[in-house]
Amino acid sequence: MVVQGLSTDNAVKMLQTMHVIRAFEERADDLFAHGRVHGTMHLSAGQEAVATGVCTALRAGDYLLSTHRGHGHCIARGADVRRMMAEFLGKETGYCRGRGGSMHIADVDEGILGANGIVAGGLPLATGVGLSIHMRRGTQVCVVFFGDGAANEGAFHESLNLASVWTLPVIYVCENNQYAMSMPVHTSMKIERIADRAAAYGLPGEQVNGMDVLAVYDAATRAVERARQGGGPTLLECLTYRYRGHSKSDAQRYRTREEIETWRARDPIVQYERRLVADGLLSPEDGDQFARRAREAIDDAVRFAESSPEPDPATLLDGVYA
Amino acid sequence: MVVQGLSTDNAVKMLQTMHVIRAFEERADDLFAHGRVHGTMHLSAGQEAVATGVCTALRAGDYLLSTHRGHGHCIARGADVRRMMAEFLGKETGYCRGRGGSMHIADVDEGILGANGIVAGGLPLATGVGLSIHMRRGTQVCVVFFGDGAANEGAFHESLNLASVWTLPVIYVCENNQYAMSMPVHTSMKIERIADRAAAYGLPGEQVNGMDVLAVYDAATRAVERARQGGGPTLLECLTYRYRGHSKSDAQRYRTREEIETWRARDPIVQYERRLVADGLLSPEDGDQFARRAREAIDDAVRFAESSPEPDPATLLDGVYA
Amino acid sequence: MIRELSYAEAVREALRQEMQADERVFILGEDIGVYGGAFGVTDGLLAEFGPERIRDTPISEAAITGCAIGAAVTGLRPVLEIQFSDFITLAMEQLVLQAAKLRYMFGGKARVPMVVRTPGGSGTGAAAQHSESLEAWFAHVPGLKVVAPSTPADAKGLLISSIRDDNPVIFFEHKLLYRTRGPVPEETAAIPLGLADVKREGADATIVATSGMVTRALGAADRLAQDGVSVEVIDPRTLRPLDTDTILASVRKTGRVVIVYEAVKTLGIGAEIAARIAESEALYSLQAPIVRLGGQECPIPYNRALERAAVPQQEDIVAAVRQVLAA
Amino acid sequence: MIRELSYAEAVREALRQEMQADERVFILGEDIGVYGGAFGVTDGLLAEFGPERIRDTPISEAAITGCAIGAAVTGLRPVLEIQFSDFITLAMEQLVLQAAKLRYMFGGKARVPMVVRTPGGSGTGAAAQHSESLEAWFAHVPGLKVVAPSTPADAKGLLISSIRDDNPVIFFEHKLLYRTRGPVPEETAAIPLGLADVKREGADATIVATSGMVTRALGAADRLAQDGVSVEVIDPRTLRPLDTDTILASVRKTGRVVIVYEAVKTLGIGAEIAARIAESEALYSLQAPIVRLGGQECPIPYNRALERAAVPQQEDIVAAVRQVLAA
Ligand SMILES: Cc1ncc(C[n+]2csc(CCOP(=O)(O)OP(=O)(O)O)c2C)c(N)n1
Ligand SMILES: Cc1ncc(C[n+]2csc(CCOP(=O)(O)OP(=O)(O)O)c2C)c(N)n1
Ligand SMILES: [Mg+2]
Ligand SMILES: [Mg+2]
Repeated sequence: MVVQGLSTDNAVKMLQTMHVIRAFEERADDLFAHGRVHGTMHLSAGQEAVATGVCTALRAGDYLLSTHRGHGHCIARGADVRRMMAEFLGKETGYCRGRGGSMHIADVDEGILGANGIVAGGLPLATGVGLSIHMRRGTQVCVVFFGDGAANEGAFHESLNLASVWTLPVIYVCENNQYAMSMPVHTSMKIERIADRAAAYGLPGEQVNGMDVLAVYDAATRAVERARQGGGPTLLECLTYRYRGHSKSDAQRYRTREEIETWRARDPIVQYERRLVADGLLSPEDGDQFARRAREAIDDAVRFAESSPEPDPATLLDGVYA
Repeated sequence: MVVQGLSTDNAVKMLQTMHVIRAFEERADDLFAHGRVHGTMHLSAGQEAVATGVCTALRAGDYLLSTHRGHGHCIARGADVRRMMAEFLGKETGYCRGRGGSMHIADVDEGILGANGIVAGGLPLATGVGLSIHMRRGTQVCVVFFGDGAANEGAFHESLNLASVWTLPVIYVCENNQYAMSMPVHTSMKIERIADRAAAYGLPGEQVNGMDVLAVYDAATRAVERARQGGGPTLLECLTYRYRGHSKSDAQRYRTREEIETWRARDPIVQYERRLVADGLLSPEDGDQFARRAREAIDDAVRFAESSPEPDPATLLDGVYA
Repeated sequence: MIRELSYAEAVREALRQEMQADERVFILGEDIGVYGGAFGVTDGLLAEFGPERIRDTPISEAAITGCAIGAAVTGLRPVLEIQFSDFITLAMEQLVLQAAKLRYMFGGKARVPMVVRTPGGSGTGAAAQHSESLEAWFAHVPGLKVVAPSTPADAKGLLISSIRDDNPVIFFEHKLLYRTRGPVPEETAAIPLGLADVKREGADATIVATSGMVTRALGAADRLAQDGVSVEVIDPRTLRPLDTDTILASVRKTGRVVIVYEAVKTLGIGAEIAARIAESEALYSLQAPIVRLGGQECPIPYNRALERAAVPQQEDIVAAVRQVLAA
Repeated sequence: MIRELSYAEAVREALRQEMQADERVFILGEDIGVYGGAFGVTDGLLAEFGPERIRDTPISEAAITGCAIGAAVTGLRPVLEIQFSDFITLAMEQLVLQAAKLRYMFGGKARVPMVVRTPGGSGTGAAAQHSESLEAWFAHVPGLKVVAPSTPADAKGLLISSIRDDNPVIFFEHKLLYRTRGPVPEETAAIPLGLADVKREGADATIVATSGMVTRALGAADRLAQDGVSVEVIDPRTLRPLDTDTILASVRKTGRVVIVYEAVKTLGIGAEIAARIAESEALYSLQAPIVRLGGQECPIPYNRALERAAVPQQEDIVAAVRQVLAA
């Protein structure tokens, strides 16, 4: 057990999950580069530890809301990469029958209430999910991810305040990856720590190293526990970095190659693998094998997606109304 | 000189101003009760010290944005009570030619950029005014008033953040009168001091006794000075109380008579008058005379308003476009 | 004889009965608890249902709308009150990009059973930021339903259907109607969404009127009847989906149409109604160009006379009917 | 011969020339600086004008809109970029209750000379929250002007007029048009707002098409010409105010009308155009019911084939013209 409450199984599984996320993102990039995708995408390579650490702290029945950069969240929450990939390619077998695409992957039955194309758009919804749990006297919690840029939207403010006054079981996870598209976080706000904004609502805020899956897991577990016990919401800021451009086409003129390399040197997967090996929970070969298996799983997902049927245009109007 | 930088003239004028505001509000209530007003109104009796203290800290050329409860702000900023009263009665001679009414009184030429019917609606505008001053290298400042309830709107968050990152000369004055319509401030947020929200944006926040016009003046003067010198925005919270109901019809089931009496015992006008008398700046008779003159000025304003013409319906479409 | 209720009471009765029948139903909004709502509609409900289900909120229109959506998606049936329909402008993203689209974007998966009740319209001297009639915006949005009752009975019956509907419904009440009275059944009789009501039958001309304009249209019809003119008055009641059939049938019968609505004329609901007539075979029945009477192309002014001039009045409707009859 | 520019370049040239000519003009928006805008429209302007006048903002659509309004009221002439027109849903209160109404509410006093530039439309696989066509909402609002150019030349000329206009203008660009090329005058020739353009003259039928649909309408007209059908194509260009005269003149000439727009059919701009025809004397010239081709009544789906099926295509326009001719 590498941190309090984490089983060996889960400790190992976290590494596997991070590999799958990385493999998914790399393949997505590749598919895009080869012109196989009509649409856009936002990759989370570099941020795997946040999704993985947070989602490992959840249990069945909990809810999750994600962002435009949501592949990792869904995978970490147990979504099927085949149906994700099919959605990415716009196929009928995808999670959204090809209607949603990368920015709207959802698995409503499993409590994944959707990626969201609107920056901070998920925060009010998550607050409502928290209200719903609260009113039904449930013991679930709701996690919502959002970026550093999203923390400047009015929806952030209104949502955290509401969750605070109503003591809702919502964990607001800010993935501070240093940029909102091209805007550096220190240009978009004049404070050092986004977590400090929690004080404006009278709720706990914590900043963690988002490149360290154990640190994320640990902080998330405490926040989840507090929420489950009726202790209300938490703002959890995870310091991380996106390796790729913002979306499909991004010349990245707003940052330097050196900066990227500095962060890559702290790669969450490499670091964690080393740690597990050092702790004797893993042999060095295991790590390579996980990476390979992850790529195989994604290969399989791509095969599934590519061999899946396109939606029938005659079904265009399906699902507008219940 | 009762506080730093305040001339005797201004010290006395503040008392006169507060009397005029009180008289205006009482007469407005009266006109309403007598069915002479078609529309709604929000009275600021009890809050005179905030408007007066803040506006006395301003100079010609500065800008002001007000709220639905805006009569006091306009009077303290030097607006003509005749044209205000005419507007209240919907007359052609009113500030807005009878188009705006109580909630939209504005004197654009004098930098009073309007009361605002939308809670927190003025904050983004004020931020833009600050940007405009900043870009023109002006030495003016912009003051925007809003309520405790408004501090929970997204516009509050976005505006203060922007003003902070751009170091804009805007003073955000929160009139915390303990209620947003029927909602007590401690139910609408889980923090003790709204001023503390300033920390979320890296800007100075200060809470003052809003029943003490000198305290308000003093704090406002410092904030205005800072803004004028390029030191950026301030969040100034003034603790105060509205004596009347929220708007025209309000059974006030959300508060007790005792609570109202407790606050009335701290009446800003009575207190300040005592202070000026104690300091020898005023004889006790002066105060009564100010009150009487204020009522006379309002009588005159009502006469002006009532004898003014109604707008001609043929001019309905005037002023939609420039 | 059926007892009479005011429109506000009818709304309240629908809320109360649905809350009694279904514990998933709850209300949230600003000042709906001890205050009873800005127009008194929820008065008394706090005492009956308590603060959990009659939930006063801070002033945060976007987030409370999101709260309703999030609660709806996870199994509750929220009824959100937006204090004045103007303030819905602060919740457009949540309503239009989230509530209306979630189900579709998710491949037909989630349900969003929520109602947004909100008072619209002018006539109270509340000026430009408290008098909007914005229903056409929402009627433009697939995924939403839009309801605008004109009588107490319709208000009750349509609100019941709206609460029971599994889709987001924007329910526009009208400030000037709150105190109007009419017969309302005591039982929880739902009126289906999407059905127009012929408020008065007639043969010479058709008036299609919505919300607060229905009363004025009926008044105009009375006035015209004195001159022997027989006017049919149709209230669509639901604006999305719009019951085109009932309207077209009337047009085919009378051949003369006046459409009356309070919202700004350009692109108000009357634009769609006129367009549906013009693109149907009913076009061939028209004996005169359609006349639309909508709000003037200006914000709502404060002064009473100006405010009156800004939206159609009974005499305008009478004149418009005479115009289509003269053509 | 006149040089060619892309639509995006034409917009940029208008911005640059107006900024050079008038130092009160400045641009604000998300990622418009070093990034050059999500669609590259402002690329290079930061280098030329510096970060004060090419002002990158945090992600705060409501407040940056308010910033534009506040700056405009106090003498500057801001041009605000909203990265995708969908996000304008977050700024409706500021645009509709403040920018559009300030002047009127203040008795005709303030001026609000600002432009909101924003890309609309589908076709890029961006799905339901990044593909809206919302122009009809704004065309419903007195106090605003609404522009939607379909060619590079119109984009430049209309943007110049919009920047020089003393009222708030919502300027809808179309994502699929950014790379289309056409002749654009080098000088700063303003095209007046409120004037439709006859993009092609014809005698047998009229197509009124807006924004991205104009190209498709012209394509359809070409196709129909092969069969000897002569189609007139009108682009209103400004949606508020709408140049009704030009449309009615064409209807009187051809007697057959197809209206094509990408927004959801119900209450899209075509509703208003059809209504204006139906309430005019031009009604008597109609030889067939009007046909409106609008977007389907659903959010924009992701999948390419579905996305295509959701909005009118050239072949749909051809079929619609055949239909009005057959009637
Ligand atoms: C309301 C809104 N504004 C702007 C955008 C365009 N946009 C998409 S992602 C993004 C940057 C978001 O930054 P951040 O919240 O830090 O998340 P990150 O992309 O870094 O994961 C922007 C501006 C959007 N989708 N929604
Ligand atoms: C956006 C918006 N929401 C709601 C309202 C209705 N309303 C008007 S004033 C008010 C209370 C405002 O409280 P606060 O900001 O504390 O100001 P106060 O009235 O106490 O001066 C409410 C809910 C409004 N005008 N605008
Ligand atoms: Mg970021
Ligand atoms: Mg208050």
